[in-house]
Amino acid sequence: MYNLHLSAEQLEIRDTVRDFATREIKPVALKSDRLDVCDRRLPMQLLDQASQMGLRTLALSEDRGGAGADHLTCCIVTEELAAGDADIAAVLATTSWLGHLLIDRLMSDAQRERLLPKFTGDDRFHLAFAGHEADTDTRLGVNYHRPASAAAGVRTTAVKAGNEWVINGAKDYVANAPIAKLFAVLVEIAGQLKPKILLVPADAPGISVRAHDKAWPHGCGGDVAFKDCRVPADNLLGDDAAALLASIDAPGEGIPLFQALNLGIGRAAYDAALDYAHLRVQGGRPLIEHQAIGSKLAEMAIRLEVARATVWQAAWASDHPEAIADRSLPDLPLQTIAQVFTSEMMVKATKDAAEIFGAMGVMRDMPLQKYIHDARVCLHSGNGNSEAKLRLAEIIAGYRRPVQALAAE
Amino acid sequence: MYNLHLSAEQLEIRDTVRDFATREIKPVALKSDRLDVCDRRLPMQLLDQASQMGLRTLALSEDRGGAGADHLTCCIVTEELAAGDADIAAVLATTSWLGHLLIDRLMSDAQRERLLPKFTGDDRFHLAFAGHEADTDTRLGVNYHRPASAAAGVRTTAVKAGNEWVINGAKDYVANAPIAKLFAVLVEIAGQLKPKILLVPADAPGISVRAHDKAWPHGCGGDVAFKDCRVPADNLLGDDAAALLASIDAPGEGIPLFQALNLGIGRAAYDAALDYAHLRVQGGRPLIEHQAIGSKLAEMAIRLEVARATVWQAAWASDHPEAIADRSLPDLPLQTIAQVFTSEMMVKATKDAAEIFGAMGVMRDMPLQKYIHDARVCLHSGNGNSEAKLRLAEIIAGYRRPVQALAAE
Amino acid sequence: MDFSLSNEQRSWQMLARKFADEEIRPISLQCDAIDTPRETWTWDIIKKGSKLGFRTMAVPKKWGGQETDFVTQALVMTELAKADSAISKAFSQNWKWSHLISAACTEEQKQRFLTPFVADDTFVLGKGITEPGAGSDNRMPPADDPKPGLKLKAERSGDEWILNGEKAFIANAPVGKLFFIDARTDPTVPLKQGITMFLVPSDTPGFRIGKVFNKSGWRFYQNGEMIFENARVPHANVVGEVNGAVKKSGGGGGDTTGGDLFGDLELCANALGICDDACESALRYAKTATQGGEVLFVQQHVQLKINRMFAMTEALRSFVLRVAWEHDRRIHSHNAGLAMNYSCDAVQEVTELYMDIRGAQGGAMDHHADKLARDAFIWGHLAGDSVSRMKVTRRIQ
Amino acid sequence: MDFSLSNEQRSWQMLARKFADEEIRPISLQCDAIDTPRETWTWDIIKKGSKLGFRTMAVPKKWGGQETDFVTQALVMTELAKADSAISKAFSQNWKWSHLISAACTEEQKQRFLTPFVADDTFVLGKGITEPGAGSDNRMPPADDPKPGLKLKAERSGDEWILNGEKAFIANAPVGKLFFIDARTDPTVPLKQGITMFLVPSDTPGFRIGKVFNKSGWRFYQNGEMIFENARVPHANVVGEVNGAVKKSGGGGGDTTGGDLFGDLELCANALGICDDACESALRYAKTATQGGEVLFVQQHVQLKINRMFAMTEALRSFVLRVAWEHDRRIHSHNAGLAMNYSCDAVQEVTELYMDIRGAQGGAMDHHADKLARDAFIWGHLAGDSVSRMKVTRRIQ
Repeated sequence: MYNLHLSAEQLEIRDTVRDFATREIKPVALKSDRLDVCDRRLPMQLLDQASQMGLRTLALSEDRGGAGADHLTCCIVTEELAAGDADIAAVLATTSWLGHLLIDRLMSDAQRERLLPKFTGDDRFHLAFAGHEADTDTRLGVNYHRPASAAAGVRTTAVKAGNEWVINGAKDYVANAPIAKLFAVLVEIAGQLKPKILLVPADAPGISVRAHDKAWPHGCGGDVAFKDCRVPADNLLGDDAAALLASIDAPGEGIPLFQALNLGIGRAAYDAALDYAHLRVQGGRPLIEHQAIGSKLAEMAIRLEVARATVWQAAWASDHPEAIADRSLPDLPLQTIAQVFTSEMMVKATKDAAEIFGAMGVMRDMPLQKYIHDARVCLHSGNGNSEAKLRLAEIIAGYRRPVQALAAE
Repeated sequence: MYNLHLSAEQLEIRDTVRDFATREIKPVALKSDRLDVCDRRLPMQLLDQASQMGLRTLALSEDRGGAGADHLTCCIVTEELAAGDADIAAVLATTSWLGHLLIDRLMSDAQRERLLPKFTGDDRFHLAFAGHEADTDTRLGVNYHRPASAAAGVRTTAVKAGNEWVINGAKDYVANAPIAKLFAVLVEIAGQLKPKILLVPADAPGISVRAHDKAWPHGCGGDVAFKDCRVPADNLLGDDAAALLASIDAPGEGIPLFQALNLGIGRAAYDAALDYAHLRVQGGRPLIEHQAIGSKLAEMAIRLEVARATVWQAAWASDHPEAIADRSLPDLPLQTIAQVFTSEMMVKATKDAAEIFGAMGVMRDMPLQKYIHDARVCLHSGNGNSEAKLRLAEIIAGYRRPVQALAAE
Repeated sequence: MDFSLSNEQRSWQMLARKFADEEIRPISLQCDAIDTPRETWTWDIIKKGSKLGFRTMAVPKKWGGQETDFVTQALVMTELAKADSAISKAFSQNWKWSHLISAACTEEQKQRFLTPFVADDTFVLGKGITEPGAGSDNRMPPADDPKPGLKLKAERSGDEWILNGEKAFIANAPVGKLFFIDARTDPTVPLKQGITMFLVPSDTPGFRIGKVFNKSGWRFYQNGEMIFENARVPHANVVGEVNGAVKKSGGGGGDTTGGDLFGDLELCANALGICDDACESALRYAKTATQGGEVLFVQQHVQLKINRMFAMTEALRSFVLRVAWEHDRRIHSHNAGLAMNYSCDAVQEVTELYMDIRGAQGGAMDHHADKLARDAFIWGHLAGDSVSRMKVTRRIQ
Repeated sequence: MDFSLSNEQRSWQMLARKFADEEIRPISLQCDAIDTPRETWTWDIIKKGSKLGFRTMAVPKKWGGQETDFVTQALVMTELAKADSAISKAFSQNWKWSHLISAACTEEQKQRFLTPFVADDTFVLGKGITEPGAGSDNRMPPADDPKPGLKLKAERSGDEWILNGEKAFIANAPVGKLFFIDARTDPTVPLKQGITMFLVPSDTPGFRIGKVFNKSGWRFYQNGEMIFENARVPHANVVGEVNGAVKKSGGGGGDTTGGDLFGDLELCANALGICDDACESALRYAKTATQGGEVLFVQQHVQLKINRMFAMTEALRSFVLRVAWEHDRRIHSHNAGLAMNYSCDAVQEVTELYMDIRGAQGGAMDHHADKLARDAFIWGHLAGDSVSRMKVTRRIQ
């Protein structure tokens, strides 16, 4: 039955993380030197603290030492973290989600026995998925609604050499790359029909990571190159792994973790504007008592509440595919819907929030410009909303992309 | 626990009503002569059919002969009806909702015994709430965030004369007025602190109804005047009645019935555009295969899904105030949020749908112009969205309107 | 740089304003409220306007017209549209096709058609391109397929051409006396190379008008079906070259005739008139209607809406005047198309805001506000649809 | 109606375009990327531009300036802003206050200040109104309360005035040699009647510059705090009447000085330059970057975005030119304010669309696209905030 009550655990973890964001993250994240988007270093110490609170292993099952959080809970936590700092939220969302996928769902018992202690025992053990071939373009574009060219296959190869795999190739847009201790790498193995996933430790010989410009992606991202990179033979995951990881492409697709993050950015801006509107007096009255400002705040609140309803719906749906089967929810990519909607609304919300601050809203060492920047990152992440709409349009049209083309993407 | 599964009953009634709308309502509602917004007569026969299906008594409790539907179910049904015809949806939503409030929650046993058989036994027994004083302006406006003038009190009076009440005054914007057989009328009784509710049959002496121009409000509305109108003394409802009815002002506030109706209008336009985009060939390909059209349809789908999530959330919340108390949902007027958002999005959606039809989209005898008109009615109903945002802003600001002012509104 | 008007421009503008105030505005809402589409048109206003020159003002002086420049034409369209957009269009539609006659017809054809056109206050022109199965395909035919586009067939038979087929959504069809008709004369080649344009008088045997469309906006301005059943048109009525018409009417080469260029200007100048009407009406309403004992204008949200309305309108006016001037100078430019696209956004937003300021009064929307929004919606498929916007974008160098 | 430029206007435009292409654009992204706000300014570009007349072009010829008209000023601002909006503003800010000197100063004051201003390539002007606690209150003081508004105090002491207080967000503060300073000379009356304007040289004893603000956009263009601690200004430096300054600077009566009018034009002409840059850059990118083996331009959604960008930009250009012409004719009009408000919407939408077309490449946004959007955001509080829009709306008759 339809029910919007959060569980006691969800309410509790939301309070806990909100408190952490307010007391611990914000004082660091909103220090004026860190607000400079051109020079944002990852606050590793806060990430350690978050790990100790269990947020790095949030989605990992309880019997393996995690919190076993469902998708909705993960989204709630990500929003709260992002209201403190989007980078922290991004790193933790990626690791926590990959931790669940790799360890709970994809590793063999032997693999798990080998890697789980490392993962749970080290607060700085972050994970990354290297799926996207460097310099390939997977946009539908003019091929919208027509078979795509199969040019964009997996070009990173793995070759068996004795008891090892030898990997060659390059991946880009890899979230968490600069800090990950373990990579799940999508590779092509000659003679095998479908691509596979190899686990590659960050200290494997032949792997090199180039960190991206810090100003743009949330968290930390980079390119990863493999030159005769060697890993033990039993680092190969099972046949399902590539499909599961590749179909979600990057952590946060399918489940709207990055939309929850986006929401957190918008909420932080809204909260700041609301506080300021109470404090700042103009025309003899607090800003909030002016119709024009009150209306603007109301519009921001509407965008936030509507976006949250959309994100939560998508989060829950990604955990409950049976609700689509039983027609409680539409057979549409709800995460894509949440992505397009949330990213557009949060840019508006952060800009409106900044305008309430007047001249202070354009300063680089004040939080508002950071929020606008962070919201823009979400708006332009991945292939952007124009592409997302085309993917949605194909599904609406009932068009089924030929399997070959899908595999190639 | 958070759960978006609809119940088997909800899924079933949705199918039933959707089928009814497709097979019975649309062939009548979309006949070109009825599409003319200037001359829309209420299809009474379809209303009779709907009543026989139980939709007039949808919210009335089961043990009194209704379906005992909860708010979410009522919204689902209203959307489906409105996808067929907004007028039918509006009339039924008003009667069904008032039926529940008056009979289940406000009448004494004696009153219920007298009126319930009439209500359940007559397919054309519709209900109306006459709450708004004629020619009064209840907008906040410049009084936003300041105490409102108390000028706008209840001016319709009831005076006891022997075993009867004598009512004098005038109400406007009364939904269902031209067809209602029973009115709940907000009156002032001298010597009593708070206003009261009197039940007035449509055939009471001294009542007169002037129907509104049919083009604008959904369903049918009108003004109601009382000139020495006499009703039996025991037609007075209990002390709670005025507060309950007046605080919701008009049926559909608090619970987002009219937002669900609005959603149905948008969905009908979207469905029509999607069909047409498959059928119509241009540039050698169906319209839907053109990027520009596909993107437009995707945007419409996004607006619809997001709006529905918002409307359903508000519907469920209006049945579950405890979810606001336990902080699962924000302490904000979710129905107002749904109203502003849905009405803005549906105007966009219906206009985009019409544009996909090219020249056919501007024809008065085609459905698309009806959908745009119907969506505009929702956008400009009540006091409009600018006012709704101010009411929301006051709540965001934590401003509490003085009780005297509230009572006067 | 000089935005001032010449005396002649100013006097046309004043004449139009007076005619609009005294003759058009008083009948505008009445005509809009007529239910039967065939009855919305009234010859009386056309005759009155024609006598003042508003029907023939684009015809060269040597053929008896007033030969006004584009700036004047823009000013007049705006003034007339401020009182009623559809009636303004009913006049300017004649300028559109008299530009085409001037640009594309032979002296003999001009003699035969312009002379009676100028002489008869009820002589109205039209042009038939769109067909039930071919709208946007005529404007932007697919590069890789010759089949899409109009299908109306014309076959040579001695000194005549035999026309068979249908046109749809043709402006002035129910009231016009002479039409330009695009027909396929070679179905085997791509659209651009297989079309011929014919001059077809309304009394051509085998040619008749079908239904009159029941538009939601622009109700005065009629729009109908054309049916050709072995309609016989003399070869002397071929405009330009056989199989050469699309170029002349601007469909392919674009921007080579006044007629085509004028079409863009026409839509944005007319939209400006609606915007002016909406702005003035909104301001007047806001300064007279009251709320809580004060005029509506004191509301900040009303001020912000009025600001947006006037800003978009004055931007549009500046743009319209620039485009008209560029036309007078015969400057090759993408501005006319851009102004047309922009006018769609402006006129729709401005009329929606006007509606918003009025709000629903007494349970219904003000008829005038409702009419303006319905009229403005017409721009969606004429000036602001994606095909139109992409076509303009492709002209940008 | 004539949109053509005079030879003189055209040659200023060409000179500006050349300077923008050769000198400004090459340093634009570099200056933007400098982290320390105090170091973004470079005198080299100011000196070079000054030698070409771009610092002094609004000064009357009799005082040694070039006395260009408003149309020329608009053209030059646009050209410079197309290469870098902040550098354009760094030049035009001097025109703004040289207009004010011309309009409001005595001959003696002009002699004392315009002469050295014209002679020195590094002489830069500014004006201090805003204070930490008073921004919008200076622009739209509440009708019912004399207290809000600026607080900086000036008290007469013999032949001098003693100034105490702070200004914030003052453009050119860290680099200027001369400032107009609004101060309260009568704190007991409403703002409009209690303000006096002073000319304050940067070396005035007791006057110093505080922090330099770290703006997200317009990074070249510096903006700082001013601190007055018993700063002594001679009575001869009072501009206009004591307690009469607000009227002169346009805050109250509005539109009575060139300086105030120029401010509206300045913002919309500068915004136009950014829009031009964004449009050209987007089109170039769309026609060279590829996707799936074809140029990005074949994507319909890209064409639609480019259409919107150009349409808004050309509407804005038409509007800017009209406003400039109206200023040259000294026409009283609400258009300058409307154009300024409109330019905020246009420049923000156009730069966001440019960002959208670029997309995030290699995990990061193109620096140029990002810079334009940050620069455009400045308009939000200068040209498009609700106070500004309401103020303009109230001027509409």
